[in-house]
Amino acid sequence: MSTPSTNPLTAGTSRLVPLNHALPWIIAAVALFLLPVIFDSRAALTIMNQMAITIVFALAYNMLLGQGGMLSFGHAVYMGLGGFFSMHVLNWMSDDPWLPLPVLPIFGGFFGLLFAFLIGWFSTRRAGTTFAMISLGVGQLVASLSIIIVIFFGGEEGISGNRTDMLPFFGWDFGQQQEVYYLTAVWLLIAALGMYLYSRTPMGRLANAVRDNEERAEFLGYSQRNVRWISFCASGFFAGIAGALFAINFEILTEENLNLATSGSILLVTFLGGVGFFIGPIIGAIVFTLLQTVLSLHTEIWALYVGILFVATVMFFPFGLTGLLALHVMPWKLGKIGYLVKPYAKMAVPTLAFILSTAAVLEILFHARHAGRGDNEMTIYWWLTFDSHSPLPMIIGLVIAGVSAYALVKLAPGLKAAWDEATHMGEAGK
Amino acid sequence: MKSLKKFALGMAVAGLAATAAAAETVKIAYIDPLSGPFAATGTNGLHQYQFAADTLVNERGGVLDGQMFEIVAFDNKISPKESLIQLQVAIDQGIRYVVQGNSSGVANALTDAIAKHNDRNPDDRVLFLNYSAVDPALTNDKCNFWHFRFDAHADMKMDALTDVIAENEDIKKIYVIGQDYSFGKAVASAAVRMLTAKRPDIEIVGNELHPIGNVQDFTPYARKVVSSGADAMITGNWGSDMLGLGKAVIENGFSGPIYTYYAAADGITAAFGETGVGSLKLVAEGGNNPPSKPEAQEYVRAFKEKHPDGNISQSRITNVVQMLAMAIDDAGTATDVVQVANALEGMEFTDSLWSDNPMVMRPDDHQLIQEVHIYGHVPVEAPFDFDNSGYGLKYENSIVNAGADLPTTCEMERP
Amino acid sequence: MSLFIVNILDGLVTGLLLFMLCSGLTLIFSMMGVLNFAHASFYMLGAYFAYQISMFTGFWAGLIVAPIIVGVMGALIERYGLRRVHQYGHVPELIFTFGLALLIEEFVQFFWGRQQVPYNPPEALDFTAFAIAGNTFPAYKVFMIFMAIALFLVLLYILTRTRVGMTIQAALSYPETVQNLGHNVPMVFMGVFGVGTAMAGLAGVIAGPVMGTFPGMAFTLGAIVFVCIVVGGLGSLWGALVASLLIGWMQTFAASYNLRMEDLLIWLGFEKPTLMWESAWQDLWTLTLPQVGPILPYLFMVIVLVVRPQGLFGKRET
Amino acid sequence: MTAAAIELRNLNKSFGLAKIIQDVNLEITKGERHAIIGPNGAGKSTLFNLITGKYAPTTGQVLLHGQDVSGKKPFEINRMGLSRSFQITNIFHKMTVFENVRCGLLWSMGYKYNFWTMVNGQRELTRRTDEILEQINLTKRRDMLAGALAYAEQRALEIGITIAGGADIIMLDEPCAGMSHSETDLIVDLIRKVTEEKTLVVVEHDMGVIFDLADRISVLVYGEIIETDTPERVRASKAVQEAYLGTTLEEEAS
Repeated sequence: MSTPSTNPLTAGTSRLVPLNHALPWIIAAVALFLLPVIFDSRAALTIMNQMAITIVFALAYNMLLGQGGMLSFGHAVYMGLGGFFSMHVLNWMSDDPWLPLPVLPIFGGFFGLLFAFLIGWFSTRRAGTTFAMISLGVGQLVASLSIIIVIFFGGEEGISGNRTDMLPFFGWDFGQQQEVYYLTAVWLLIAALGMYLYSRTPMGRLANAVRDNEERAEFLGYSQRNVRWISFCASGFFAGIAGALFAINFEILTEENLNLATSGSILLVTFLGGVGFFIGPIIGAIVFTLLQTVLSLHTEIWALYVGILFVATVMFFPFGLTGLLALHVMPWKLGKIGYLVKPYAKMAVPTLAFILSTAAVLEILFHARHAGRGDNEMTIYWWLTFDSHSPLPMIIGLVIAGVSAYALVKLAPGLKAAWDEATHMGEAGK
Repeated sequence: MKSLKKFALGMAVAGLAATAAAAETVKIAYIDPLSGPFAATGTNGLHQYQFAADTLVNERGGVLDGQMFEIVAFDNKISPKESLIQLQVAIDQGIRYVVQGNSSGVANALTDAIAKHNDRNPDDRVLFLNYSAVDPALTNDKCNFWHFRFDAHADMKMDALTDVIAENEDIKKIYVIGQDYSFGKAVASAAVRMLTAKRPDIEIVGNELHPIGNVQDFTPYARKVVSSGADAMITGNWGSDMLGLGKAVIENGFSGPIYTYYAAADGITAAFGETGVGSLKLVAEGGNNPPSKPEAQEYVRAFKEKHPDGNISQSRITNVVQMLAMAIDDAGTATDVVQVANALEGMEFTDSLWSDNPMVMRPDDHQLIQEVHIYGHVPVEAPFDFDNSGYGLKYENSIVNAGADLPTTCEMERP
Repeated sequence: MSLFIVNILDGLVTGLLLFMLCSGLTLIFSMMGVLNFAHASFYMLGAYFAYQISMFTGFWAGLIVAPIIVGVMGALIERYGLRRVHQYGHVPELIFTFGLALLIEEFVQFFWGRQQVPYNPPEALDFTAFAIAGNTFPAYKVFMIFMAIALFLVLLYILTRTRVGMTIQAALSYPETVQNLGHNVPMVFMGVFGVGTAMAGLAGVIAGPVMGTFPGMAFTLGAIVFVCIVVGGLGSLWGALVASLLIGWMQTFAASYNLRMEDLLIWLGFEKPTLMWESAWQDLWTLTLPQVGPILPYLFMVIVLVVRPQGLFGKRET
Repeated sequence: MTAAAIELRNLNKSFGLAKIIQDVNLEITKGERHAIIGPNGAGKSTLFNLITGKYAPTTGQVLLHGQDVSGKKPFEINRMGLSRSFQITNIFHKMTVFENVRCGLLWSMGYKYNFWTMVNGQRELTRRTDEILEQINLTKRRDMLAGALAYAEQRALEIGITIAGGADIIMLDEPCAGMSHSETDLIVDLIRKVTEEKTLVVVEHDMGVIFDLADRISVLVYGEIIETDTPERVRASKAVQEAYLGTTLEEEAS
């Protein structure tokens, strides 16, 4: 059996790529290059780094869930182990470095791959629930072991290192956030391109085939188990790269990097973005990181909003946020996107009013229940200040929410009609 | 372009990364859990900081020429990763002082990151005022110039605790049990080491670790404690592990003293209620309940007036705030943290609220040396009780300058 | 020996409690093919509702009312949430229940805060039932055992003696026959989901005072419940019972006996390193059974799944 | 002489106590078009699944080109040159028609578990895929999702995937099930076209199709082959008529 250990950058690029395929990548590269010029604060850079790491991890996760149909509850293991090993490599080299920092993710990838190979040996024999439950069990085992095996994992304090200990890379020692950002961004591009190209190789296509119909694939000469195993290894490899990037950015690895909460949140990120699309996890990672780091600065109950958003996504847009965007491709192609502008504009105000007023009601309730006595005054949306214990703001909030919900229900048929109009023609017989 | 940049920045970090710190306030970043399972402790700590800053500094005219303290809260969700992100956000806002206390894991991550940051960015250095993370390593092997600890660390507390146990002739057998992680192990090894030295006749009938946060039913452990015939038990447990273990042990017939670090407040006092009376002991710094000084009583009343559900459970918070204010005044600057750190180093401080014994910030390792008490869980009148339960903590023993003779392995590197 | 008997009883309490959750989960899974990730969250809701009710009326009203509220909530969630997601397939269903678990935890924190709430056993049961060699056994735990057994008997009666029960039982063994239930399939689904969650709620009402009522209670138990039904075999009630008891005892005994790796290694002929804290194997040498107790079920599950993917008593694979 | 394409020796399969296949012996020579017929529940699909490796035989052997393959995995058997279709349409619903067929070609064209070449850039692969699409008349549907095809088209696609790998033994499980007469005619033509010079084993209910296609026919009743012969003789066989009319049903059932 062969394993994806070649540098993903060079995979298949020998062939000339048509411009329309390369264009999104060029745009992405330019955008990644320009972003720190606009967002130059340390916090913005850190958040963008965090986003990039989550993107790599989510893309790796989607190689399993979206492309291979394998639902894992323990994928943090491979990212975490990749990170832990990278950190040990970093510390091991710190006295006498002979490699520059930017090659560290290769080690992370290699160790992620190694563990995916070992664990995949028994976990990929079955798909479905059995796979999911083994991943849960292994995830829990590794997370618990990380507390017990102190000498390697450092207990709950984790292990840390200093990224500037490696050899300088063209004069950069990666002490500054901006330098780390460019390192992360380049690896993001490499990893994302690698995973994209991988999905277009025979193995990538077969992962889809096994996901859709494992029995059929068997009768075409392919062992479903091997296809899953190889996908699993590839996913472990890229997750390991994400782990090494984490090690470089945060210079610390802890049990948190291995536990079920991390595994669960990457599922959330990927599904939120949309598992059926290559860029789904990217959108999911961006949205989720912003929610986690920015929304939590403004409200204590941010996790409640994330929970509501997630459940609403599963219920109403099972193809994720990307799926929602993708719905508009057809009207766009038909040149009928204009049909939607008016109903959207009509819906915009009630939608906004509904979201803001519902959130306001929740905030008022929360403030009234949990804020200190005498601390009745609360401010929402930066300028609205009132007494959270008086019934009036609550009633106003509820009324606005009710009215806007009613308006939305009333406007819904109009939108539907516009949709039918906008998607009509072109899609014959469907 | 400039305005676009500002706008975009504002969008990205939504208004927080914006304008540099206004000159008239000294901002202090409070990086602790405000959501998730430990949010109760974090939120209560935040309230104590805000109240201390308002009452003890701002209402008295602030520091320097009237600069006010402002506590800026950052939710780290008790995750090291999130803490480091929030640290960057805080530094961007021009904040030069970071306080954190919940979880030694987070403290380790922060002290490491701050040391690296100060090394790499000499223009905007940061001080780390650790008010609660008690891993001894933080002021020993892992000490650095930027870190100051205001709580007695685990070994110092154990030193005080074993002093008291050594005097109790009734105790012949002791059971040591704790959570399976560095703090639990530190408590266990310190207990064994110090008991052997101080009372070689005491038999350690049990010394074990249980998985942290993962035990649903402590009954089997309680059975072992009871059947070992122990006269007393020592545990460093906190949170639901403390509650679960304590309740199970008492319910299954254990009647000896249970020496703890964290068996109070945040719902634990209320949940123990009457069951804990006579059994639960706790080692901590701070004041008696009710405090002896009228101004301290007034302070607690005023706090409870504002936060009826809160507790003054970490009285060291007032020390942090007051000592920082003193150090800034001494240094004559709030922006040059090296000078402020130099002023803090070796500072002698006499608390106006809880205690009359002066405390000193030991220069060798930046560890505050102070009086430590053994408290008992007893009925306490409102508002000096915890969790409004009618129960609280009262002095049983006091140890002046606890742990001052414990050596430190710290090799401080000064800038 | 007496401690052994006490441990058997303690393990029985844990095991039966697990079974109260597993039985509902197994019913739901067998009928609907949904692995309900939020099952333990309904357990938590049961405890919190009962706590809230007990503040007004005392413990006993909560025992009756709280499970009913939880069951109704479960049925409504099935009707307006799960049924909608059902059309997208099993993975979105699983993910939906996963999100639901997160949401319920946030919901509980929103209303009751993050601290443990003082939900206690009723006064009437606050005494020692009996003692074995100094080890007391609280009356409340006796009550827990009886409640769990009573629930099991009621369930057994419904499944084997009533019409709807037999239909359900048929569906347990032959999932495809669910289609033949007639026009009432949606009603049956809603009912089974409601009853299953009500049973979880009842378990929460009973366990809350002993295990503690706090927002993390669902998370710690939820994964173990999963382990039980997977080990027992998806869709097998007897398997769930056996696995629950096995895991209950496994956890109790692992916590009770301080077997040390050190002894095992010496017995195997290894030499104990003199300077333990410099040995690379220090963590292995100092390992004890209670330390690894909580992860034993997961290890057990992985081994069972690798050797026998359909579980101990399972007939079908999914 | 060369070994038979497929040879079954004393093949038995039981599920629990139920004996589904009993002592089946059969030889199918290279290039033969062989049909298996029998009443519902006779075990035709089970026999199919035994040959193709979905089930392992309880006792007995399956030989492919003289090599024992009993107990081998389906993918191993497929690699030895046997390909099958399914009674219930078994295609990759969420992939395009083109990709469906291409998946069938990958192994035989030596791509194996390749993850370093771009599959779209492989001219020979694309050419042969398009060739097969042309053969099964689905060129117009090339870029549609397979799940969106009409039923008859899905059946054609099923055959396309089956033959794509170039296997020399093709096994079709009720290729005409659920089709109208005109559709059936098209499919039969298609089958004849794509299985030229190959060994074909087909299970089918439609007798018209069978007698039209097959060189020899085996009649399977209650797990036993009661007759193997040319279409004309099978048609005339009394035993077969009895089996189909059910006169001896009671005896057989025991």
